[in-house]
Amino acid sequence: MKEIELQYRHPPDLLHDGEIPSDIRTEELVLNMGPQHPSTHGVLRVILQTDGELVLKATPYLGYLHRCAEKIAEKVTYRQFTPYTDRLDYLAAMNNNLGFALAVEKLGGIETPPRADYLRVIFAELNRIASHLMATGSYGLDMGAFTPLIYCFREREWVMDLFEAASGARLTYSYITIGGVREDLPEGWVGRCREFLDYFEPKITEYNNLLSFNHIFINRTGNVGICPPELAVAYGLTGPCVRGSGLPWDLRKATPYCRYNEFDFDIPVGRGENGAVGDCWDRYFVRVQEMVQSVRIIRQALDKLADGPVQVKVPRMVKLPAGEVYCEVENPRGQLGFHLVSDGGTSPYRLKIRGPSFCNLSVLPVLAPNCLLADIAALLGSIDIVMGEVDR
Amino acid sequence: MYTYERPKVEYKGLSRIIVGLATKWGPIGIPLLLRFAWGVFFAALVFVVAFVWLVQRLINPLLPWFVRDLVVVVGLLAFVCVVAIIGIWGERKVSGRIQSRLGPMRTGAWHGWAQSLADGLKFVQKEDLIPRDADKPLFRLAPYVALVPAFCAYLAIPFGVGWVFRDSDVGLLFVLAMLAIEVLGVIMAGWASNSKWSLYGAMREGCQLVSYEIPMGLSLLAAVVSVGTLSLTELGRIQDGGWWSWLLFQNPFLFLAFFTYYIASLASCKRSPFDLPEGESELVAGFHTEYSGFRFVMFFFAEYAGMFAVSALATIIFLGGWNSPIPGLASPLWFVLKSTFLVWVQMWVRWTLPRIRIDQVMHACVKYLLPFTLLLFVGSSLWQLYDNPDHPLFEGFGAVLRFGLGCLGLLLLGLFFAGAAYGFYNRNRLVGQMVRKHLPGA
Amino acid sequence: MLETVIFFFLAGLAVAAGVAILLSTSIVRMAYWLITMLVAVAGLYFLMGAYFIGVIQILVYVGGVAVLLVFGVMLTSRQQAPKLLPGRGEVIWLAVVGFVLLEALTLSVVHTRWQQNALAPANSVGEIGRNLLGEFLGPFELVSVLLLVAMLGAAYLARPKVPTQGPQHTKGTTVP
Amino acid sequence: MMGLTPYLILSAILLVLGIAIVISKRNAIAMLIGVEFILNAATLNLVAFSRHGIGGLSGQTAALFVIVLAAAEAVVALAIFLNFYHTIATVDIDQGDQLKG
Repeated sequence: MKEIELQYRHPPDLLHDGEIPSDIRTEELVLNMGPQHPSTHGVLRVILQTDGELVLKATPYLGYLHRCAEKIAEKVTYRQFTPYTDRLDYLAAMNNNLGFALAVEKLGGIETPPRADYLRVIFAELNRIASHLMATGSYGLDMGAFTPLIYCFREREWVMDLFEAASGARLTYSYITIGGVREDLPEGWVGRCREFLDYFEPKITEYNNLLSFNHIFINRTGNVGICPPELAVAYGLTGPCVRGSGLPWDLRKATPYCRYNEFDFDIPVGRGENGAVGDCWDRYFVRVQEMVQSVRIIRQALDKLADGPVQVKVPRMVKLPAGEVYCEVENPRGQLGFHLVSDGGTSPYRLKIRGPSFCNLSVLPVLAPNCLLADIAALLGSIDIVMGEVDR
Repeated sequence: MYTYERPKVEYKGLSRIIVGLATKWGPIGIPLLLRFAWGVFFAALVFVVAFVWLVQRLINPLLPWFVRDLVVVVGLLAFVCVVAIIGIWGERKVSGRIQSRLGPMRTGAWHGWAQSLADGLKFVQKEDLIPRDADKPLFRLAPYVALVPAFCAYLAIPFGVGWVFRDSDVGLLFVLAMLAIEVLGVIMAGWASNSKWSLYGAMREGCQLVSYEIPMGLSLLAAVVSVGTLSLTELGRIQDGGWWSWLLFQNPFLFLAFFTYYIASLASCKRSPFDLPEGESELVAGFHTEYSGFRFVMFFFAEYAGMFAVSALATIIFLGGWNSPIPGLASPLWFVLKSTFLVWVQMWVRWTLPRIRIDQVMHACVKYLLPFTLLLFVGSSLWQLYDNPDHPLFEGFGAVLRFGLGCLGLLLLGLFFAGAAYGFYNRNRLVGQMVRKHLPGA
Repeated sequence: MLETVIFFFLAGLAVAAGVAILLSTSIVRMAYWLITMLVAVAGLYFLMGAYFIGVIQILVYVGGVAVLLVFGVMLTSRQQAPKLLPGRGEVIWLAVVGFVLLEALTLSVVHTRWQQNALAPANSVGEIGRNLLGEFLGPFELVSVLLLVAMLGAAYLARPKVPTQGPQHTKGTTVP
Repeated sequence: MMGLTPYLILSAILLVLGIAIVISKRNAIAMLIGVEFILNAATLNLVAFSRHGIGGLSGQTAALFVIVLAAAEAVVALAIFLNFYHTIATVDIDQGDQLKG
């Protein structure tokens, strides 16, 4: 890893702590970006050392949204903790619920019925679409294009409506619970969902025309913030960030859960079409392609949906056997891991959460040097962090 | 229990008198004023009429231009304000329509027409904040330095034959000069705010405007050499007689110059995709990060006044000004209509495109726009010979010259239309074709 | 009458700007006072009917040179520089020289009998253009060459001296 | 109708002010400002003479040259000052007394 770092870090003579080149004394300006800044996606604070518009060093400072989620887990029961997982990555609450439910089920040896599994897949993928819509839309906003955001919100609204119909909530669902999903679908939901998919699929092409293939956009994002595959692996990037670097790594294929092995879908990877492999555009475009794949998965899952129970009987006060388990799921932003240690009681002894945004953010100080100020917004947007999960 | 007490403000000097009068007479006077609003309005009207009559009768013999100038200036000021107000409302409506929403609908009865008035009222009420470490005189001065030149530009813009405050033989240069001063206000604001974001905004503005002034001026000069006057009235007058006599269609170089001018004018109004000085996702709000209340509104007014001014310039020089597409219907309405259309296109562009990076802005100007406009300028000068093949200098090979220039012009136009067609069929990849990846020091 | 009022207003503004620069210690203020002077002088040109020169003054000086100057100020005075004040001896020497020079100039101006010819026509753009390409063609060409040289020189002087280490964007990462 | 004399006196005052600024300031950019004053004084003179019929329009033409030269001068001078600033990190010209940068 040391060699990789040396290889891919900026030239040493431009480093802040490096040697200053022969006859020039650049005057550095320390810029405090955030925690209230429009493009830091929440309350991230980045200290930038800049020389004019050139960024020499970027240091993220975290903790403005720390809410002790892991500590709270030790005080509440397993069922009670499910709503807290909603608040981790609040844009992909379904996926968070799924990760936690799977961890508990794995430790408790609980088998879920097939209908519950398919419903979980449907909702996880729908939430992936909603989350990626948010990510791509706000990425346009980071680049100065306001309109894609509104379009993406329009589509996301439909997804929210679907979620509301099923779970009653629009942001924090707590729908996927231990042992299955909380309730069965309301009447007509499947038809409505198909309607959405039919409507949504051509829209992706529209957004590609509006934003993805726009030359200004490509020039702003292509060849910017290049994260080569070795670096991505070394820094533990997951999700679209690692796939954007050209590595087809997806937990849904690698270690299938929730009957993901029954579905036919591809893993989109960055191919460096508009620059080098692993640039911001690749990371962005992987998200767009993943939405197409999610639509494919949802269609198949809707076809497979058969009648049956949506949850198994699990006591209200879940008690897990003593032991520990680590369970990861593929969130929209990467791998969300729950390391659950139980001492046989009604609440976890220790719960360690591996947040994908947190790990992805760690690569920012490596990629940021030698970018322009405007590229920092591009970089942050392409890493696509959610501070609720970074700070937990 | 902590309670917040608003610090008692000590007023001094003139403000003390004003505040004292307002607190004393306001509670009595304002309800009265509201009650008798119509009466006050008509009284004011009568007073103004009487004043104008008095001025005309008594002072007019001494200063014959005084009343006319006063009326025209007040009218222009009102026009600029109306342009800004309608522009802000229109921007929101246009953005709303582009983004498949309605935009403001509630304020005022019809389609939220009073939205910007309400906004203005809100801004006036806001607390007038000045950062502690700001350079206070410059901070206060900056909005005026931005707004006043933008208004002054209108003094030389003719809305029709005779519809101009001062018809000058250097009108075009005057408008350009006034638009060039505007940047000083922005830089002043950026510096005086004592905020790093503002400073970055000001620096970007300085770079961008000084660079894009050159292609802008060259594109206009390409039109000027084909007419031979800098007077805007004259420029408009010679385009009388149908759309085919507009300078846009006079020669192929001018047709292209119109587009280069439009791009450069986008940059000089700091409109998207060149809105780097206030790029909200990079520099919070750029040069006006620290501004609030009415000072902020003044920057807004300056922006919209500038937008309309550059569009008006394009209208007069390339689109026939106040002349109608069909000869014989010339009217200032045409002028306003065409300028409004160009302003609308600016809005359309703004709500469609992402923002360019600063190095790309500079490279697009220096490497692409500047040489291209130079070429257009030279070509347009040569085209004069096409129009005058009998010039004694070219005796003998006038026909050859004519043929060559015709071929060159056709080639350029053909290339333009081929490019446009290519762009249309690849319209998802059209925009920003000229921008390349560059970095300082690369 | 009005012309006199406007003249004295603009002249006063220009002189006040000069005095303010002399007394000021903040370089940014100095730059903005310079702009005040430039605009005032442009106003005087307008007053004299030299509209073209006035507009060019604003376009080139205020829109170009002054912006450049303010830009230079922003680039170089970020840190709190020590106030660069002249010494006492310098001030005395300056006052004497300035006074003598001013006296000499004003006296010579007042006591010279200028031959006042007919006034130049106000509409002068075309005339100046003809002058530039006729009588002053040589200087005109020289100036254009000089501008080119100045541009190249400035670009050369202000070039970045960092050994051009290809930044990240252009490094061209290879795909393994 | 203003005569020629007020303009010439104003020009003289501006010239002296410019010289005073150049002499008294040690900041390189302030000196540049002084030079601009001097050049403007000269231009004002030229235009005033031209206005009052001495030399016809040659005065205005020459004023044009002065403005152009001033622009070129300002650009080069600023480039030098920026270089100077980069090299010795100050704009105090008294510090630039060594021949090697």
